Amino acid sequence: MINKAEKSITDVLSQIKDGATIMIGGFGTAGQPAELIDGLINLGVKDLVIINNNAGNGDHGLAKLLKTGAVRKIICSFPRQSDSWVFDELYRAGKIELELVPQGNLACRIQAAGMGLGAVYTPTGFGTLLAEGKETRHIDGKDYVLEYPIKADFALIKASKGDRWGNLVYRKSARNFGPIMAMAADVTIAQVSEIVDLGELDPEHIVTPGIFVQHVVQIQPASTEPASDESTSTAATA
Amino acid sequence: MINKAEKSITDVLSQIKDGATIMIGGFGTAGQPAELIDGLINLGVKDLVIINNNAGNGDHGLAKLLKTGAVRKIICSFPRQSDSWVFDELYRAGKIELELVPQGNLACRIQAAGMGLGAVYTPTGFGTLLAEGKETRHIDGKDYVLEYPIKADFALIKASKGDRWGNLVYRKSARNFGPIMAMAADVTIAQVSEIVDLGELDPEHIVTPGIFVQHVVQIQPASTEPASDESTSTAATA
Amino acid sequence: MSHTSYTALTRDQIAERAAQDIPDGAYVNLGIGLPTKIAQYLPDDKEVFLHSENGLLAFGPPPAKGEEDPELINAGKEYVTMLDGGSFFHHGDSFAMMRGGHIDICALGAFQVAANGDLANWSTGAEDAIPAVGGAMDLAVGAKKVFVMTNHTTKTGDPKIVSKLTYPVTGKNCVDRIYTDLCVIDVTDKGLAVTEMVDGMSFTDLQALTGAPLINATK
Amino acid sequence: MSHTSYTALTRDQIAERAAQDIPDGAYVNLGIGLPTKIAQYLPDDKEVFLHSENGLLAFGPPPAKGEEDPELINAGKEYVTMLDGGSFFHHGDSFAMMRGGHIDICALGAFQVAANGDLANWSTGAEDAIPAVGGAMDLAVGAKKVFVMTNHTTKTGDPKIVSKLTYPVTGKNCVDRIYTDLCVIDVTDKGLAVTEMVDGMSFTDLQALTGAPLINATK
Repeated sequence: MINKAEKSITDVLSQIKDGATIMIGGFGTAGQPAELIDGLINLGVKDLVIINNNAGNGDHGLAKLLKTGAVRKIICSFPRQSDSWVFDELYRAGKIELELVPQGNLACRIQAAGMGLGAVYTPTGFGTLLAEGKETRHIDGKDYVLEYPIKADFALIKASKGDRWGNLVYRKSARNFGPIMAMAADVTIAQVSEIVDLGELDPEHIVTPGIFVQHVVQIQPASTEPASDESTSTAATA
Repeated sequence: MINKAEKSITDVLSQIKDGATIMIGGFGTAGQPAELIDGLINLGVKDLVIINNNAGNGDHGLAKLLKTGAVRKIICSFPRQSDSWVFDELYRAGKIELELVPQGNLACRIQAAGMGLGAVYTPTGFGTLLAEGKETRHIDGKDYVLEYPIKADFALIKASKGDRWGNLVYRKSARNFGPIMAMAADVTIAQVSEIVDLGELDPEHIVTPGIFVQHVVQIQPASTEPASDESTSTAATA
Repeated sequence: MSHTSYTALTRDQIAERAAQDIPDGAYVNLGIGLPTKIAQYLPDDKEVFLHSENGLLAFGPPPAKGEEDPELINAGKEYVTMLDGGSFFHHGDSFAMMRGGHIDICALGAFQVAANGDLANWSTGAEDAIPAVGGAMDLAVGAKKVFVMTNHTTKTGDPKIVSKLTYPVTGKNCVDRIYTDLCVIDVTDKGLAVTEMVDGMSFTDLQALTGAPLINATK
Repeated sequence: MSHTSYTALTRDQIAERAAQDIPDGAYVNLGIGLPTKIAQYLPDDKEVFLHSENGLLAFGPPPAKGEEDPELINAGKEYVTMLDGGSFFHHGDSFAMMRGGHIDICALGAFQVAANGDLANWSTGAEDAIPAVGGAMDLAVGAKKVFVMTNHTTKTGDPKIVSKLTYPVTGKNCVDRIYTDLCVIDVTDKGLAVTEMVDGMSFTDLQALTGAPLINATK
């Protein structure tokens, strides 16, 4: 029986090694897999390349990961925010490499990876600093920039519900990068609020089919109970 | 009030003129917009370019459209079938042009059009007759063929339910090319089994958001009543 | 320089003016900041579909206090609601809407707009600045019409409408119309055509506040 | 030519043999015809996910008579059912699964397979033939492993396993393993390695029926 439901965040993340390229879902905090990021911080791996729309907010989550010095390079569209001080400081100190990508190119380069395309001509960014040095082409009256796929070793994403085959559904604007990152990573790990029995997710409504997902971890809803080490993930019963 | 629900197939199709490029959904008969195709036949336009996975079956639907001589060129992946005699005869007589495209390239060229990409490098077809004369490139250890978007003036597709804003959901394997064709055509006309009130389609479950759909026509389920001229479409009440 | 007596529009008035040009049934993306205000001035008798790059179509006004949902936010990370008939989708589809020419109108802020419609709104090019671009470049190349909303000049009085950009470009030849606190300008093949000015503004004075030649197309 | 006494596998036996090599949890696309038969021989204690190019994952056996649904068909246009945990998606996502390397195994029929793993299965190149390709080229380049299932020779006794294709190629260097009615062959960097033969078959006789050099890798 194939069971992609995992009991322990620590165990499932332990396959991530130094130097890994990791996509992290989320747009701001919506869809950010907070518990998986905390697990990654605890794992203590180094020299990471992170792909995310932003570069962390405040002092927790992705920002905290950056602060530990674990991230060599970040590929994102919007690092500068009012509360991106952790990234700002690292960047100004030359301690982190930034590849700034227009958000739609970030999306379509991730999609290109998932779709198995070698490269795409995109109109976005043509003639701008972000296309400097890149190959361009005039096609059918319009200018395009050649952009290459963004792949990853791992994608850490947040979904709403999942099943033991890895099928996922999302919630509202937390969907954002989750489905396309799941398609572009060798190993996708999804944290979900609920693992449901096989067949409970309507085949018409599944957004990410299980083929794109290798592991699903159920995150216990925040409670007033004191948290123990393993309490952020619970066993799947499916 | 924006109401994309149309009462008459004849009226909505009347904007299609000679020489139009038209995508038609469906894989075999699943998802084939049979009533819209009949409407197109009745319209009597000529010199059409048709994009479909196949090239018609038997003597009805797309095959019947071909038989009227209305189609100058067909772009498809699998014309030859046991019951594709209408196409076979036209093709052997040199009366129809065929652009044969591997099915996945058909899909991703349609997607490229919907996504606004200028061209894509796809691995499919490299080194084959279907890539003859096409630009190729070796990227990251693999060979790719440069393929250009397939756009259309119109897409005729079949969905299960729609609303007056053009939101659509599909049914089972009838989904196939519908969602990507809707994104790649200037004007998408969807036939549906039921037009529902706005808000009845769950925003999490909508497969084709209304932005990609210009007209929705409800097809009356087959009944034992004698059919009058307009009886294949009914008014939306949404 | 002698000024005629005019009253510049407030930010809300600029938004109100721009809102009048959004037709019924338009698919519209409103940039962060001033453009977002357009939503408040869309007339009730029109149905306008607001798109947000993070995967929302037909979102509605902010929620009532206490009903905010951290997973229902717009591109500016503000809480919103969904209208009946709205939909959620992933970033790939969202930017297909933008890049693929499916958005009728986007309204963006600007650092500078050039006479040929070049737009600068993502970077001042300052040496120590942290760069960030988001979805601006996608909207600039993808939307059928690009509206810019901006004060006519900077806080220090320098023109923001210029012959040639001095800031890094966001998109080339992309701007169709400019709404400022002083006027409305159409970017045309012949140049920048002023179609409206605030009461009391003279064309001569407006030209003096502008870094590129204007055409007087007011009626 | 003298023959040792052997019994060729039936079509069902070829499918049964190939089915043994499908591991638990594999995502598998079965081509039209002989490969489709694999589904009947998958053991009950394994969960194998069958993908169909027309937008199905984890479909199941044919429906009971009278329960056929014309909108629930596989790529061969045969009626199927869905398993609990199956899903529907559009053609874009379906071919992303194929082209993007997400399918573990595809099993395809063949006109010819060359010693280097080139596959021909879409066109005989006959002058008057109506061409058709479908999803074969996508599977050939996209699946992690490509299994070919075929009779070892044509009806007229010509080899289908050849040094160089004479029919138009579907995909270059794509075949990993060949299941015929006479043997199982791995396509390796060193050449075609025969790992199994039917009872009574000798390597010499097998080589005589094959248009490319074989390596005897039977145990």
